[in-house]
Amino acid sequence: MEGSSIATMGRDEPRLAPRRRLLPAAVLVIVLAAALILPQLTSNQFYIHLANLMLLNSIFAVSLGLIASVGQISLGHAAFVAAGAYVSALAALSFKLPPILGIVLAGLVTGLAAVLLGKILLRLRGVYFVLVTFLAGQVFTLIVLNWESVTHGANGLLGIPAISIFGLPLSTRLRFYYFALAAFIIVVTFVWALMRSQYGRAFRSIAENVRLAESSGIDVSHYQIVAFALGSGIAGAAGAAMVHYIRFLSPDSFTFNDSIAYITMLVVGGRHTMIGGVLGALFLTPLPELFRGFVGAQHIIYGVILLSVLLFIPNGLVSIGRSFFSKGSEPETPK
Amino acid sequence: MSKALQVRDIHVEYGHRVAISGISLDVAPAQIVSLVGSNGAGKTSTLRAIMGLRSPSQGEINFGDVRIDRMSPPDIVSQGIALSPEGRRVFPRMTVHDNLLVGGYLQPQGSSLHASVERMFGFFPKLRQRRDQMAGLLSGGEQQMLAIARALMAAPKVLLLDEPSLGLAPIMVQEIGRLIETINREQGLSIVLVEQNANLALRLCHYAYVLENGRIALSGPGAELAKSDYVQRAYLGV
Amino acid sequence: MSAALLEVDAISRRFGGLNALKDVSFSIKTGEIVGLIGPNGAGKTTCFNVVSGVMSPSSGAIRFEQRSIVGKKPSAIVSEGLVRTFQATTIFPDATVIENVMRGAFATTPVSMLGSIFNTRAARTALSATRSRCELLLERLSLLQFRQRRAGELSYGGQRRLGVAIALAARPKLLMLDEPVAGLNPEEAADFGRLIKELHKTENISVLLVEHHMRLVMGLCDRLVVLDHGEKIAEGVPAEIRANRSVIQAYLGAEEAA
Amino acid sequence: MRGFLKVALLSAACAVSSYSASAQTLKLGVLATLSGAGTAWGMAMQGAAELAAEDVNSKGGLEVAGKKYKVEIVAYDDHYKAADALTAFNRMVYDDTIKFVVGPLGSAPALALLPVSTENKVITMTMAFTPKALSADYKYSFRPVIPSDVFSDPQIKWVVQKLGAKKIGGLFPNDESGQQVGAANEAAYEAVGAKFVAKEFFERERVDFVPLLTRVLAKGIDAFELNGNAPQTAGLLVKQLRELGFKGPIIRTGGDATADILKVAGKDATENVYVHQPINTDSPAIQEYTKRFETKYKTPLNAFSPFFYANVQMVFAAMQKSGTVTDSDKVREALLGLKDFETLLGKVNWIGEAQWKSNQQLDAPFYVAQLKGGAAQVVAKCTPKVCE
Amino acid sequence: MDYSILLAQAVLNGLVIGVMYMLMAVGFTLVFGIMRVVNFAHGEFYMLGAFTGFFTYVYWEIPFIVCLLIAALTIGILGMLVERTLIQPFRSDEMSGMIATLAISVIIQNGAVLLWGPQPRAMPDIVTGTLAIGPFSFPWSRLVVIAAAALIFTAFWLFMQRTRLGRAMRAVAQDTETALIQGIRVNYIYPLAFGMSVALAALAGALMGPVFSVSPFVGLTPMLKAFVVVILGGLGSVPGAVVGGLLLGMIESFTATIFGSLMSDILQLLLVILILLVRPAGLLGQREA
Repeated sequence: MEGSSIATMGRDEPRLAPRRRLLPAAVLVIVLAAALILPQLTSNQFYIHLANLMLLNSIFAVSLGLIASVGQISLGHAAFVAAGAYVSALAALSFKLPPILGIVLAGLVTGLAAVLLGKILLRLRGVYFVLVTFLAGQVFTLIVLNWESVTHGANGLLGIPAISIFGLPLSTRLRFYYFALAAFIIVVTFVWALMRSQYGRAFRSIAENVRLAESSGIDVSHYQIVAFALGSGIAGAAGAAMVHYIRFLSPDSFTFNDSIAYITMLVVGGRHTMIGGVLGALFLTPLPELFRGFVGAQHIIYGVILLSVLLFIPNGLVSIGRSFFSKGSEPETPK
Repeated sequence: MSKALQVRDIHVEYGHRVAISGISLDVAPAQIVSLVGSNGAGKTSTLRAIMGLRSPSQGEINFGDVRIDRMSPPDIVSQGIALSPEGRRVFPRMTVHDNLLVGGYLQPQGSSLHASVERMFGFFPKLRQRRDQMAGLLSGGEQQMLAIARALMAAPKVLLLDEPSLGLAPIMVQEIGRLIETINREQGLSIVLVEQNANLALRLCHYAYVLENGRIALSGPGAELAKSDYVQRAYLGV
Repeated sequence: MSAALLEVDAISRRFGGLNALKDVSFSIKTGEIVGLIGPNGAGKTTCFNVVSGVMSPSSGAIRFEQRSIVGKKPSAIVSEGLVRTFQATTIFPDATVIENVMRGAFATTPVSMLGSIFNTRAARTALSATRSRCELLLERLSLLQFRQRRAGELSYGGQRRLGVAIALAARPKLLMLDEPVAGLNPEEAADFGRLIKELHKTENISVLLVEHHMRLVMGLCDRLVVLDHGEKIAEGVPAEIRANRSVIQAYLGAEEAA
Repeated sequence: MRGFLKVALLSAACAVSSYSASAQTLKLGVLATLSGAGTAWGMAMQGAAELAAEDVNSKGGLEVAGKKYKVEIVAYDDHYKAADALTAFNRMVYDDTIKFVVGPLGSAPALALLPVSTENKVITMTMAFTPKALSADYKYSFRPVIPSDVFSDPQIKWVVQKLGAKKIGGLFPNDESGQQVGAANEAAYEAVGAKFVAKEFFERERVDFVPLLTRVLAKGIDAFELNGNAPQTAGLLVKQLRELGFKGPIIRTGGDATADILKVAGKDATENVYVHQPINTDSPAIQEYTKRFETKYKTPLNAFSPFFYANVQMVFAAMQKSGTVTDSDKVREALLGLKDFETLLGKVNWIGEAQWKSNQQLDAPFYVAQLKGGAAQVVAKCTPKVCE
Repeated sequence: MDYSILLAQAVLNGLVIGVMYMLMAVGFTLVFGIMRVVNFAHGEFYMLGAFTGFFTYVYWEIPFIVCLLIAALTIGILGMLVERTLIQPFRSDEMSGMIATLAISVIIQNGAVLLWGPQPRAMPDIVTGTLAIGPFSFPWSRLVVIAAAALIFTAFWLFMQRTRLGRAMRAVAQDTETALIQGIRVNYIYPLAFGMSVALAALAGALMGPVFSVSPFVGLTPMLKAFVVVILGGLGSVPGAVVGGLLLGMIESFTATIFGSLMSDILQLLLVILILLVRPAGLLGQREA
């Protein structure tokens, strides 16, 4: 996963020399091993909680990146996360549906909703799509807030059960961590495989030149909807997973600010790459904790760091990693 | 009114793409100079370099005794060079009148500016009729006139015209041609004319350069070039 | 040989109150090279857009291999074998040259989408076959040496050729070229003409060509269709067109008059 | 996976700091809204904790079982959001190993972290008005402030009888507390023979209420109820009601907003306004606290602050009584055992057995005041049963 | 209450919030039109304007109109500095620029909390009393807002239409490069336009201060509404912002009076989405090439 990216994958990179291929593979193995072992070494539940949020946020950012890979930025992504969360939470509370199935259901429902919405909204491109998704997200929040008979309105949903796998409830942070890690690996692998496939080729074609993509026989509306539905479906499923971890859900849980947060992760990490979204989430999620003690100034420091990253690492955190791996052999091509 | 424009061996690149590799031109006062060549030959890039929109990586551009190739476009405008860009590029949601006023942005404001506007209306009576219309609603030919008039509002000593005939009906092309001659004659302005319509360009000019692949392939007085075998074959479709 | 490959039957297209195309009809037989000429604003590009499905005609019928293609998406029309290029250079500037052509071959790569996700043996085989085909195309267009370069870095002429390579990768039966040599120098233009002729011969591709370069058009085309103000004013072999009075008035004469 | 490096570094840094500080220190958490629109309430809670800590620290620390503990306040922001509150609370519980927390603020954060506080036996002093915040199942959750569903009934009865109001109107924010209060209020008014003829909800961000008030006034109301609205909103409502020409009584039967109503609406608009007053502003102890708070924080006192101050004092007393600062079970027992505890609020007790099967709700006297000439004058003293 | 009174009340109220939305949206759309920046910090400048108006009026006790001028000037200059230092680096990158303005918004808002505390402050009325016309009564405080906003907007409009700088700004908005070759120094136009834009927001804030109240958080609502207005009227279109602002104000006022607040909010958003789908560029917007 490391080193390859949405932007460069499928670009038919020059075959790497065996040693150059080995380095990323070795890094991958080490990182994976660390991810498996590290949580065992700490007894501090807080870090594990933080790690869980980092994994979930990574999935949100990657799923948004999938939508962005057809050149469309959604400002309503949190609405899909919330929709998934509500589907699974309500299914668990009202119909006693096991959360693990609820997560699947959430993914399907939000994906399907994205297909229907996409047919209408994806006619717009660029900044207009950004704006209409913003509005759609606002409408969703209002509906959830006011459809009290189903969503309990602002009161929120309490007592949402934890995920349970073969009778083992994932009620501790550590257990959920391994579940989230598995989900993260599945999602990242899936998106990586997708972007390497003909789908990825179609997505990138559309992002780069819609007209030419269409006249190359690529059905633009179809592939845009596929990307939107998959991205939204993954977000919905991850939202569901999150709600069975937090176990409380209200209309405030996922709002416009969260949509913005996901975009920020993508941009700070490096928006043209999948791994960028992951890096952004891993960097920004724990960032506020570093200065949580400075109440009041906390947000100011966060804002300053965000600005600094944008100013001094304009291509995102991923550009640091990439220059490390490529050792300057391949000149950076400006967008 | 007697400054000469000199371009000395300029090179321009866009990223890895070389647009111009060593072009030199001379534009004497009150002279019409045409640049002829196909798309991508470097004609527009040359005008953009003169105008300061893209600095050359090598070479020099001098206007009189002032070196201008490191100046910003506004500074170059204030030196007395104006460009009517390719595709006309009028400000579509501004009136004809406002377009002209913007053209005179660096000129002293007030009554002398309004006198200039009146002069333009004298030159282009059609524009007077459309004074308060949005420029985007004008026909192609009228937009072209507006673009030229707007450039003239800067009271330039050298006028750069990029493809003034592009996309115009033949009758309009002829009218624009006449206008160019008139401007040159009456105002004593130097004009650098970039044209795909080689016929028109060679007929109007005193001197012409044929550009190919970012270099000058041929140069000479317009009438002479028009007679050359090579030009006839390649550009006049004879 | 005599069956019409493309039949354009009385198509019209209006923008607001403006008639960009009015009752235009023509047809192209298999194996023909047909030129579409006319002054700027005559409706050539609109005609291209309507035939390739980018916009739908206000009225009229378009048949490709006897099947109506009106209302079909451009991508579906491409799959039928009708492929176009665009006036300006249209490539995917950020992708490599070979990836550009692979994208052009998207619809003609016999691979299941799922298969390509799981990278099955069948998918790998199909993709590598496509890749070989694309490399062949690049070779013919003298672009092979640049296969790993970013397409945006190619020269102007290189980008134009790449545009054609992308179109050819879709295995067209009818190739619609929109001003393919605009902006090329005379030598390049002549080379380009030879290339089209050769492709036409070896790949058995029919061609519809919009072009202002009269030498190329006259030398290349079997037949010409002339548009002016959205209407067809003449049709015939090059020699007839050259002698046609109304064509001279509307179009060719413009040069003389100037 | 660079994030893990970050966490590792973070954990190292925190381990060092918490080790060096743990020797004779008692850490008290404050988890409240310290940014955004709820900041005023959050600061009231933070200030209360800090002032109570100052009291004991100035005497060399809190003496428990012969040892002196310096009280240190650890304040985190919950952003008024459940997920953020949970993260901050996790850090408090697991990283800072805090057992006593002033907070959380707001119903969503409170509900979201009940399982964690129960599991880890962390005593919380909640400012959340949802009835679900207290329960025998969540036995470490205490509420030192007065929620309107418990206390508004006697006031409504008193006000309705005194003013003879028949038709009541009200606007409530469309959030958890707004929806609760709206329903409770309507029931309480109807119980004493008045009728709630106009009840409207609005989105929290709204600042212009004139269209809604126009709508409410069109129903011909005698009196207007302000309960459930944030202090600033209450002030705006009074101001805009008066601008629309409404001259009838305006009532607020729960939640302190007096200072803000006076500030926002101004002197003239606040005649004929009756407000719930959680504290007796005439009491010297309260006046002294107000002065202390306002000198230190340069911001007007929010009337909930003394409740948290009193509550922290009670926790300290319970620690001394039980002889431990770590065993929250023992401290909880001792806390519940405090009877008629003397505070700046007067004598206070724990109640709630009837509603929640557990005494986790603070009982303190409260007041009804009338606004006159830009100041509040207490006109009745109340208990949960009756106002006089 | 009589229906005609209800109606008059709704119209007046629609006008008040409409002009506020208009002032906010005009500045917002100006910056987008000229610089392609979606300025999420726009609301914070509204807030800063409200505070400036508050402090100058309450502590210096100078005429309110002078307070307005001071607010516009100081916040305008602050805006120019912010543009020069923090927004200019993102000129070619809309997405990073948008996130940069978010960061700026976070910094300004929390800085205001640190400086001035979270408490809302009530501003004394500038004028009191009501204007009674027959059965209708209109509070002067609101009428003053409408009049002032109309005046400010007229001044702005004249500046844009009749002055050299105003024309230059419009030219830059329509075609930056062509503006450059008319001799317009685009690098000075950007900070100037940004400064003017936030000065308009500051004026809106200072004007609304006495009507509502002043706190570090008052900027959020006008900012979100400006966002909606600009979508409705067309991104980058000043006339669109005017029409959109007044229209949204009226829609909000009438739907809230007739259907209540919740329906009003949903109806507004649905209407805007519908308009966007039918006319993607908004009511008066220009489709981008």
